[in-house]
Amino acid sequence: MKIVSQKEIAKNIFQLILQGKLVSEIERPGQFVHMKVGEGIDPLLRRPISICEIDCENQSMTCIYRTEGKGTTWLSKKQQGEYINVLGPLGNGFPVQMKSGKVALLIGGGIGVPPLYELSKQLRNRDIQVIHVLGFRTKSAVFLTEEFQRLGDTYIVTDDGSYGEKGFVTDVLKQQNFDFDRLYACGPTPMLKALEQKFPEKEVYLSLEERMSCGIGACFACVRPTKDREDKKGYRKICSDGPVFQAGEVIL
Amino acid sequence: MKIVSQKEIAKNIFQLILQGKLVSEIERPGQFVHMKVGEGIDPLLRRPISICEIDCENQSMTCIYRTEGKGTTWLSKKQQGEYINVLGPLGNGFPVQMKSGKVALLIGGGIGVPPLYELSKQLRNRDIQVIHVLGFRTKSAVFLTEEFQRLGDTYIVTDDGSYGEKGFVTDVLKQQNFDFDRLYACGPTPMLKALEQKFPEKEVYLSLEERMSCGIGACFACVRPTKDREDKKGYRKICSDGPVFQAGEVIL
Amino acid sequence: MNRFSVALPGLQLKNPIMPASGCFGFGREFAEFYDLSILGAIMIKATTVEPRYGNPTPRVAETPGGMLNAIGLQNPGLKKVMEEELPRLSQFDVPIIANIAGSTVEDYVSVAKEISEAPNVHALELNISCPNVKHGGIAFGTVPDVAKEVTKRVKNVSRVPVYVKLSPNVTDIRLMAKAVEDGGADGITMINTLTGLRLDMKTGKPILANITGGLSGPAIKPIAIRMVYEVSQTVNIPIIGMGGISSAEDALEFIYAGASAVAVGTANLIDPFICPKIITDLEQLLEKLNIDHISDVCGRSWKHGISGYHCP
Amino acid sequence: MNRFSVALPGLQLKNPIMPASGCFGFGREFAEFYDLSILGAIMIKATTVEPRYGNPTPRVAETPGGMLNAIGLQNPGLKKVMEEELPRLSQFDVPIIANIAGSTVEDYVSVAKEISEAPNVHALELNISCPNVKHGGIAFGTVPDVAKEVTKRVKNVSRVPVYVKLSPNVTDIRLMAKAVEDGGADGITMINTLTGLRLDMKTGKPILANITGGLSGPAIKPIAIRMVYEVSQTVNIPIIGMGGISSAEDALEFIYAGASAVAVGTANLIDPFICPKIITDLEQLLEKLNIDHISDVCGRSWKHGISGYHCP
Ligand SMILES: Cc1cc2nc3c(=O)[nH]c(=O)nc-3n(C[C@H](O)[C@H](O)[C@H](O)COP(=O)(O)OP(=O)(O)OC[C@H]3O[C@@H](n4cnc5c(N)ncnc54)[C@H](O)[C@@H]3O)c2cc1C
Ligand SMILES: Cc1cc2nc3c(=O)[nH]c(=O)nc-3n(C[C@H](O)[C@H](O)[C@H](O)COP(=O)(O)OP(=O)(O)OC[C@H]3O[C@@H](n4cnc5c(N)ncnc54)[C@H](O)[C@@H]3O)c2cc1C
Ligand SMILES: Cc1cc2nc3c(=O)[nH]c(=O)nc-3n(C[C@H](O)[C@H](O)[C@H](O)COP(=O)(O)O)c2cc1C
Ligand SMILES: Cc1cc2nc3c(=O)[nH]c(=O)nc-3n(C[C@H](O)[C@H](O)[C@H](O)COP(=O)(O)O)c2cc1C
Ligand code: FES
Ligand code: FES
Repeated sequence: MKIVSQKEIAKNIFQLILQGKLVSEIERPGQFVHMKVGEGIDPLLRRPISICEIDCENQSMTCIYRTEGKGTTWLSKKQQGEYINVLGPLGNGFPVQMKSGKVALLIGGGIGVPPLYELSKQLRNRDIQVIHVLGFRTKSAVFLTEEFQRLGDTYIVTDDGSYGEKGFVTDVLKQQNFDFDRLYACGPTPMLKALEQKFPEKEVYLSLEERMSCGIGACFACVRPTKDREDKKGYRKICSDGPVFQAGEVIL
Repeated sequence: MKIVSQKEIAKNIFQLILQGKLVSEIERPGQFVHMKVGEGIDPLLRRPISICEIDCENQSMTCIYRTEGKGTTWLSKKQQGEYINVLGPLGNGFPVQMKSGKVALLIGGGIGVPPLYELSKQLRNRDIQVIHVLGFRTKSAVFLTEEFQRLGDTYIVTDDGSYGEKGFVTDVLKQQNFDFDRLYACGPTPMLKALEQKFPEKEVYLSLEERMSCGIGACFACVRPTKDREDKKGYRKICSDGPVFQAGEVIL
Repeated sequence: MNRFSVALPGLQLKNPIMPASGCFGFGREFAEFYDLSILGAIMIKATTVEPRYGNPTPRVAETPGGMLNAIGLQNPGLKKVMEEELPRLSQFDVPIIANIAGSTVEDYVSVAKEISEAPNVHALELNISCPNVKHGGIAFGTVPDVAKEVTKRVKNVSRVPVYVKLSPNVTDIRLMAKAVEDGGADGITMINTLTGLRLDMKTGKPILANITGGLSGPAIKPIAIRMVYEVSQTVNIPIIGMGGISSAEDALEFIYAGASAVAVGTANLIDPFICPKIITDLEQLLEKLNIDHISDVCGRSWKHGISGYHCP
Repeated sequence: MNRFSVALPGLQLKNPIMPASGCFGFGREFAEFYDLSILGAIMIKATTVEPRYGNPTPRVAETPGGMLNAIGLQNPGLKKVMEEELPRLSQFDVPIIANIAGSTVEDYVSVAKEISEAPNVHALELNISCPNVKHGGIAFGTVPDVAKEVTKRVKNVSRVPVYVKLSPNVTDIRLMAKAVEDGGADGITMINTLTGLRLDMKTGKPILANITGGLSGPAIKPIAIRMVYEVSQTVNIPIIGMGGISSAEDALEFIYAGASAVAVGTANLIDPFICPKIITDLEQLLEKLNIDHISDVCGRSWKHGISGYHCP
């Protein structure tokens, strides 16, 4: 896909806009793409990055990523007009079918925030009320907050209190005691676990991460066991069965 | 070093002008540089490329190379303003000390032609008469001929006769029976061997090629045995003892 | 595609390119990308008697020019493979090579006996080399007599030719090759992965939950080529070569080394279209190099003369 | 540089970084680039009783993320090394580890006896693993009893501690390690190169005149790390780790695996400044990771707890 633009929107956080036919195949928010980083054999594997926003008209999509290691650092050096080898869209994403007027609570942690943005937009289009609770490490790592605010109530916390409230997303939940019909979350596993435990009776969708190689369901790299021991398969592939699962489906 | 310009001057033959401090350390024509091609581990090794022309004033130098495999193909895609990791100057090059008025015969084959250009210029500066005999595979692979013509008589042959005379450089020698004081040559080994045999009595300098890794004399990759069996070491390293040797010093 | 057809025990290959076991699942996912009938064959994921869940995650880690995997032979078990996967694959005009694994000789025999009856299974591939399973795996693949024994027992019950997949984690792979040939193997597939380890910079601990994993990808190619070169001069049965293939040039290098056909593993995980691409490119490469038939250059690295020989 | 000093048998290292044998000659060339006294130690090129010319060229070939070499132990012979190379190196404040090779046990003994008397030689490194020499090399490095025997014999005559360099081309490297420990080795260096092969696309023939060569460089790192991990849990003598190191992170990964110090080989051939660079970077890396002393994290991959242990 062609790079339409790339910019650093927070410390080590990059917003990348890509254009290509792949966009028209995206079915749901929460799907991801698998990017070839580097031209040769090192890095060898693709890198999974969530789709953050779709612009069907321009056949473009936005990804937001943090530079972690070799692959994402390489990616951050690519410039407008250059091409990137992208496989996707992959995975199943978040279900958005919901009655209008209902309330959805969207909870994101750090680099788990991006896929919630397209989700929020699509829910709003269906006249669903959205509430966002977003957690970041520190002020310099905060991004996309204004965009979320435009779509609905948005609560921001940082680990060190340098932006928004100090604390974790779960602290906000304790304080606010939101009334909601469905919860969506993406972020670090401990956060997802906490949410799963906190709302056993609710309809909760969690987007998971796992080390991948193929990203298409062929290699069995990204498997997690199901909670249900009687489950026919006993496992789910994060890449092709997920990355979004209903809370309780797989063991976190 | 910084790329000042890069252009394709014949089919798959590129002229690359590089700028950097390294230039001021070049001592003789026939020295080479060792270029890192690719950013990562594949290709892993540097590539040896001869210095074709030096421009001390602008601290720049020209290299001419043919795209052979992965490394040179990568190099050919680099553009003006980009940087290349270059080690050098390496090796010893051609001796240019010679009385003015003498005649030097310069014989180049294919991609062995470039280092002869700086050599010819420096010989001309010393008022030495230069005669060039340059051989190429075919018309589309011919380069630098006008530049050589400006410095002295220049005979061109191609294997298929599509440019200049048909035949090998040795055919020109047979026909012309040049009178000369010293011979310099760079090109494929069979050509060098033929020249060595043809002029056993003459002062002949040959520039050799060998697969290298370090290029600085440390790894013993590029060794050739000496002709003299009583030689103290019994071998020479092409990279650090050469790449130029007097005919008869090493076994070709 | 005539310069491409290769006849091996049990296998009439349209071309010498097939996906390697474990890197193609049971073909389901790749069938969404292209028509599997264009492949020379398909090596399906290792099948065991009972379903296996495999190792905990992380199961993969990247290395310079390669990757480590410790999937742990996850598979749905013999019954499911026989009832679902193989029948589904029968819609494609392509021979299946069934990769079978187990912890005991009896395991191998049970799977071999049953799976070799599936109509589209044209050959078995005994995975005696998978380094990820604590029991069995290592020993079968590194002790010549044990390898010979399991080969013999499987040959006794199999209805189709048996290929044995060799592990590179041995001092002298020729001894292993000779042993399985003596055990009656119809062919050899090689190499499986080399055992490797990667540690996390921050914690200092292994990245893989299983600690070690199998190294595959371009990094291992020169080792694989060396081993094919050695084994092809040692045995009289054909070799399907693999290890780091990601281009037509790589494939041809294995043929030169002495393989009659090749398998592509890790590269499928990076580019799902790699097998069709290699098939197309290889045809052009042969054209360019004036090679009339792929089998003409099998073993060219060690055979005298330039062509006319056929492997083995 | 205090968090960096490492004490090993015979060696008081300023820092745990040294160039590996064969990738640094006798230091001459690198001395033009930087002051060799900054190095932890120097492993000089293999020395044999008589001068050796080595193999015909080509002697090197590139592979994905690695290279093959078949230099063939070219060296000026014991006499020249004693009279010229070692005295020249004595201008630098750096301990020398003399890599010694031979075709017979007697060869090793002769070189060991004499070279261990050189004042700046602080340790020997027995190269029983060089895969390039037709006779001796392979057997010494792959048969435990033979390795033990040569170690013992060399220990008997050496005035300095003896490290044995292990070959990775074996089924179980722990057996080799145990054998040389039993033979009296003071330490182990590992790994030497893996045997590999590359074929030319046009001719189909081996690129190296020697046919096979030793694979080194980043490609082999995960195999080296795995082996250091295994051996450091098996023996009670320290390990100098090597194989594909080209950054401070790589160096630290070997320490985590169980090495007490590390050697850098192939990377010197690509960047002559790599050793000083790694020394500087490693200091910063330790700072960043809050590691007080390099020895605190030796073997962290398998030791319980986070620090406080020293290797071995
Ligand atoms: C479904 C999915 C969606 C993701 N979406 C995003 C996103 O939108 N933005 C973003 O910044 N990051 C996202 N990640 C994480 C992202 O894939 C990793 O940060 C990235 O792979 C790191 O690569 P690297 O080369 O920079 O790091 P390295 O540490 O050099 O990577 C080494 C290897 O580990 C793998 N790896 C490292 N961290 C992770 C991780 N957290 N998850 C999975 N594999 C990992 C890499 O893919 C690679 O194979 C997502 C991960 C998954 C699984
Ligand atoms: C002293 C010296 C000076 C040279 N000067 C020039 C020059 O001015 N212009 C030019 O076009 N070429 C020159 N060459 C040849 C040039 O180095 C090779 O063409 C180049 O290394 C090929 O690299 P590649 O990655 O494109 O090919 P690949 O075939 O992919 O290279 C694979 C490996 O083989 C080595 N190799 C391949 N061909 C040669 C060769 N002919 N000589 C040495 N090593 C080789 C490469 O360096 C690399 O390590 C010179 C070689 C030497 C030794
Ligand atoms: C993710 C993964 C899973 C694998 N699973 C199997 C397997 O189930 N059975 C088997 O015999 N080999 C298995 N292998 C080994 C490959 O079939 C192949 O032998 C090896 O990876 C070398 O080839 P490559 O470098 O092309 O990947 C697996 C390899 C990978 C990377
Ligand atoms: C060109 C070259 C020459 C080598 N010569 C020797 C040698 O003489 N003695 C020895 O013990 N090891 C020798 N080795 C092996 C290295 O010392 C080292 O063990 C191996 O290359 C792995 O480390 P690396 O990947 O950092 O290169 C040589 C390696 C190379 C690349
Ligand atoms: S990454 Fe291969 S199955 Fe999920
Ligand atoms: S290339 Fe290393 S000595 Fe010449």
